[in-house]
Amino acid sequence: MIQVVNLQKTYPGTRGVLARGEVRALRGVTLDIRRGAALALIGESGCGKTTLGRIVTGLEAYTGGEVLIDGANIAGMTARDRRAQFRKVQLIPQDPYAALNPTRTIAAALFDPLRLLARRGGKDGAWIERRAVELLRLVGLDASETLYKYPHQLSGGQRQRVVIARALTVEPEALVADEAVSMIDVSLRLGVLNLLSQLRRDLHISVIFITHDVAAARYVAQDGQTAVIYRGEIVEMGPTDDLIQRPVHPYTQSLLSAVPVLHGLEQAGPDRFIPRPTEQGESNDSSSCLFADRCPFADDRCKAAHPDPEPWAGAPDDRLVACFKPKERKVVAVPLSGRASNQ
Amino acid sequence: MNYLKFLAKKLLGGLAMVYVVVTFTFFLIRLMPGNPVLARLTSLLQSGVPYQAAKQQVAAMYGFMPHGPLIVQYFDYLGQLLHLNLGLSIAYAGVSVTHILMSAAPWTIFMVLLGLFFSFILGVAAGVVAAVWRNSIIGQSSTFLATLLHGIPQFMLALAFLYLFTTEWRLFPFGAPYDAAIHPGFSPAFVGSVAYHAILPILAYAISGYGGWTLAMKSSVISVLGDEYILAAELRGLTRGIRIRYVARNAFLPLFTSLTLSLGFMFGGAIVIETIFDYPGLGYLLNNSIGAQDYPVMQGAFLIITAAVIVSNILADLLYSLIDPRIRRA
Amino acid sequence: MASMNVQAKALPPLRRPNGWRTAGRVLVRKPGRIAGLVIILTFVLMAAFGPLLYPATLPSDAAQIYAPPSLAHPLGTDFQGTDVLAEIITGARFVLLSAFLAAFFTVVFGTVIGLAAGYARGLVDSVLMRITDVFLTVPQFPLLIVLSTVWKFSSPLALGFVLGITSWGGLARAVRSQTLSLRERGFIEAARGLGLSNRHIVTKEIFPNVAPFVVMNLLFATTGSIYSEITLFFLGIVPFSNNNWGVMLNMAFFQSGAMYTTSGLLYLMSPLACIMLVTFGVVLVLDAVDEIFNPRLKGV
Amino acid sequence: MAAVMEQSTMPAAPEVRIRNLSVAYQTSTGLFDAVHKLDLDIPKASITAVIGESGSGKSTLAMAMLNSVTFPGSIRSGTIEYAGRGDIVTFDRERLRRFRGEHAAMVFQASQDTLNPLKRVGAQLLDLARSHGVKDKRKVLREARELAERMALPADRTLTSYQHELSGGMRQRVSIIFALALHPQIVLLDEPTTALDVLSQSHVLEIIREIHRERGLTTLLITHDMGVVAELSDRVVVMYAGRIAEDAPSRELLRRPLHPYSQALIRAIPRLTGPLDDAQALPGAPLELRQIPKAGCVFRDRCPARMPVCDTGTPELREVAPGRRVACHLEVTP
Repeated sequence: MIQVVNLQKTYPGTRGVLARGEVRALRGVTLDIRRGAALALIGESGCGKTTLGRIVTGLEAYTGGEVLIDGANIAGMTARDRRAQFRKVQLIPQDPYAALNPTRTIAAALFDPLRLLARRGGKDGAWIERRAVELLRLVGLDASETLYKYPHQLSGGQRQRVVIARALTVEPEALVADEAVSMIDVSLRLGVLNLLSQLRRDLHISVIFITHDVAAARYVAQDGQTAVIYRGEIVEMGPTDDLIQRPVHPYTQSLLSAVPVLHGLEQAGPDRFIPRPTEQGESNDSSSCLFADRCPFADDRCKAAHPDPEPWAGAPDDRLVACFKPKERKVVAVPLSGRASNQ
Repeated sequence: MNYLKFLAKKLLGGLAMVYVVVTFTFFLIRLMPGNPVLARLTSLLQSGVPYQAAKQQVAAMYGFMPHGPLIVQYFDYLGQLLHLNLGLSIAYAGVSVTHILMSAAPWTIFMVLLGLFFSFILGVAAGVVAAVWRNSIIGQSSTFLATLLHGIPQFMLALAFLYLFTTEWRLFPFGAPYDAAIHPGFSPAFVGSVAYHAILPILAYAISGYGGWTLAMKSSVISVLGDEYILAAELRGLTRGIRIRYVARNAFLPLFTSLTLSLGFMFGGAIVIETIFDYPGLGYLLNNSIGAQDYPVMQGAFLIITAAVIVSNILADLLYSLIDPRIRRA
Repeated sequence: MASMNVQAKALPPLRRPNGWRTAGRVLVRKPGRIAGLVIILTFVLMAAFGPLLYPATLPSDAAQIYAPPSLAHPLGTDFQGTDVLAEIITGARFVLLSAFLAAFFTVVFGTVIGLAAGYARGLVDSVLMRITDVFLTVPQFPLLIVLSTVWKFSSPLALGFVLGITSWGGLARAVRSQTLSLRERGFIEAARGLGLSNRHIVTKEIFPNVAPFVVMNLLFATTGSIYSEITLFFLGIVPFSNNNWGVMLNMAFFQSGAMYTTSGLLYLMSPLACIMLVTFGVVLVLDAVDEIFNPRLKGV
Repeated sequence: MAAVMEQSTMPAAPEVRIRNLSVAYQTSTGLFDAVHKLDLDIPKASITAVIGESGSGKSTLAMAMLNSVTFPGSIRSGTIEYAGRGDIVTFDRERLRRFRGEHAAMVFQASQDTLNPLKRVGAQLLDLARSHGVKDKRKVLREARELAERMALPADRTLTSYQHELSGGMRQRVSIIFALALHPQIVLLDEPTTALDVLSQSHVLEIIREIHRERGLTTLLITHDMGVVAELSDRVVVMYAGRIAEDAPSRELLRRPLHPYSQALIRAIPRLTGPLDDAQALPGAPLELRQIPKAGCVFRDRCPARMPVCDTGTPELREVAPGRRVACHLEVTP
């Protein structure tokens, strides 16, 4: 459904008073998301995962490579066609508070895009309202309690559901959820995560889930793929549960090690290591492994050459790893024996 | 390096602005119904002056020939401007406009800047008081006074001052920049006389600007007081003195935007205040030039007032960049 | 409370919030706002019907110069023996109409240019902002003086237009910066992603967010325009084509020396008092604007 | 490790003793308690976590502990006694100022801008030292430099920077430097890792743990993240709608939560292992201030174990085992 090939994005350095060098947000990312599939993109802030999400939803331009939606290359399209293509890919942003216009009711937010569809399909006003109610029900909201309210009258979880309902008005083929639960109260997060998986199953919508929270990624993309991004490159990719249980790239391992251990319920994986914090002013030099200066396992080779993603011998069909010394390590916390989850 | 670029950009912007204004006034006056240049020529001819002499006289007056292609006139005019030649006055026949403006400009600039200075300093201080003590009588009366003064139009204030101080109480003189009996020079008597004569107009400028500054500073201080770093400073136990300094400096910065906006207002106000107090500055000159149909003077006064605003704008921008490290540091 | 609506699962009740009713309710919530409303309405009525109450040229009585207030002349008479109250009432239309038109033009220019610059960005933005800078920098009164030499703004429309075109800069800049920041908000990006038109985004998504600011500026611009136009008349820059408050001030101050004789004081003070009253009314109503537009106070 | 924990959760002389604390906010429709009649002891030299969602009152509690609840909120009743220092609620302005920063200090969220944007970091450290009458100001700077090095910050560059030149993660660490600069006994951490991603979070938690142990601090951690609680704290207080729902040693709470809300919170954590269905979201939404019922259990609308008594009877916070308190009508045994 969505293919990106060798996608690159370079922000020009800013000139003038606050000068900064150019930033390479994406350094050649290749991905293929099929219809109804799920893909989780995980990585630290600033790794380029948000940029990727904004590019495939048409909110940002790219500086190299290709983006194909339903097999059609975005480059060279007229602005009108491009807009139509990108309408198939909807963004669910991080902040549900900013994503809804504070001066307009939920009804207004849903009716506007529906009206576009109604005009095209020759439907009437009653259809619009019926459809809005239907969509709200689909995302688990009661229309009689939400439709004519303003965003500030809803909770964070409700708002994010409204945002999802609004994205569904244009009958998209893919949703890109960028940290979609990080600003929602913890007790409600799972509900939104489950909603995304459910929409994928029921409506056959592809979901790209962007996060730094590996556990949340697992809930949306358990039967899909996960790609780990570091400084604009995919360093490891594979089926989500396999990648989490058997991480191979040291960077993936450090991300998983950093997930807090729920002492009392689980114990840390035996190979867990606390990664070194981000160094400031990393070099832009891509002739070495980009992770080499933070990697506890790096040797001279890692500093001399740049590893490209290659199939990993441990699961050659479905794992790609960009590392000279791929090695499986047990870093994920395991449940304490004899203690299943409570009750 | 970057800072120099920033400077250069500001200066070029200012120059471009002056150029636009110069061009605008040139074509405006040329497009006037009843072109004043032609009108002058006609009136000279009617009064019996021979054509050639009349033409020369007009050319001397305006600095260019009334006939001929507009574009030629335009470049001729620009050339004259570069030599600071603005033509001759009509009302004060034969006196160069530059000379007239030079004798009027210092009074206006002196008063506007002093008025701005006092209104700014007093207003900012009162704004801090109004914000920090906003729940007490002092703060509230400061706000009330500012709102009141801000709401009164400048000409009303000036009228009230004129009525109270010159008619009712006869405390201050008006009508001249200094006592005619005193010889101009750097003598204490002269300086004293200038100050004495300038007090009322300066007061009018200062009071008419004061309210706006107080209200602007008040809202700025209140917004800074709500900023996280002020709360953090309180929770770190910083002394009240240090915290007030933090607040004041941060609240002060956004006022520079208003400062640049107010400069136009202040210089524009020269017309009102100088006319009411009969004070012979640029505003007075500008207003009188209309009645006298003295277009060269009008044009020159307008140009020099605008130029003064532009230059002050650039100065305010530079001052701002010196205070704010976010701009200063590359 | 949440479980009460289980059986009501069909269409939701159409309880759409009504903007006008809310506005009305907000306006009468505080006595100050009512007072402000009454003041403004009084002057609006004066402007609408005042000139109909009197003959086109007001009668003057040479025997009644500077008459003190009486039943026949509640505010006394002027230097020609004309009734001051009549002058005030008939003079209101020109002053208020042109001030309102000026405010209207200011707000329309400022809002449209600000929205356009902030939404389009890039070259359009740069060009519009350079133009705005020029209008912001050139001081208004001197510019009006220069303009008055070419253009006799004697109708309210002409005067309003000239005042409007010289004073929209600040608003345009403010609307632009608000638009720029709104543009980055999630809901604008969402609207673009949904394929909604630019016109829709500007008018339905961005404008409602700047509307309270715009309305407040409409009110401010009205009082500001009254000041400017009165100043123009007072200084005698605009030719007197009719009778209005500014002309009265000019006559009182420059022609009849009202400053030096107490008998003419009412003639001088009456227009001043009217100007202050209108301002006062606007200030009183101003504090309701935010409440009317704040969705937090609308609806349920 | 277990022995250390036992020791720290013993109800010895507490460092902070909060009794009957109510903090209310004035709104257009009346006065509402954000923290309601709260009793809490914070043991010395331990890390106590307060966990809760939006509207739970956890941040208000943190502000109250420095007596810095701001308008329209105010402390309505209660005492907050610091061992050897007295009740902070009764402090006068100058005493309060000296107390803050010197005896108890706060570490702010990474997303907060807690530095004066117009002054360099070092100059602001000097302001801090000057405010508290420190004689040896150079020592403060030297220690700040050492702390910066430990936290992988370039020390000299950091001290000569303005705030806008620091990234979110760096500001967070600078906030820790400011909190520790005057060697306070008590450190309040307000969502110290919110807005940080996992790697920075684990690093910051590591630093906090180290320094806490080194200096023998009494630490209060405000968070909404059970993972942070599990990683860092000895003891955890679960808050809901301004009240304590449950109060227990962290590991025990995670192993066997007693209050239905604690159970639901733990069940709602997405996990890296185990079946996906093990985790479940809680129905409803956290209460807003004005929705909090005056009588009965505040959690009843979202509670799977709701009983008739919950509508009328307010559950008392009772001790069900040494060091474990629960506010629930259910019969519970640890």
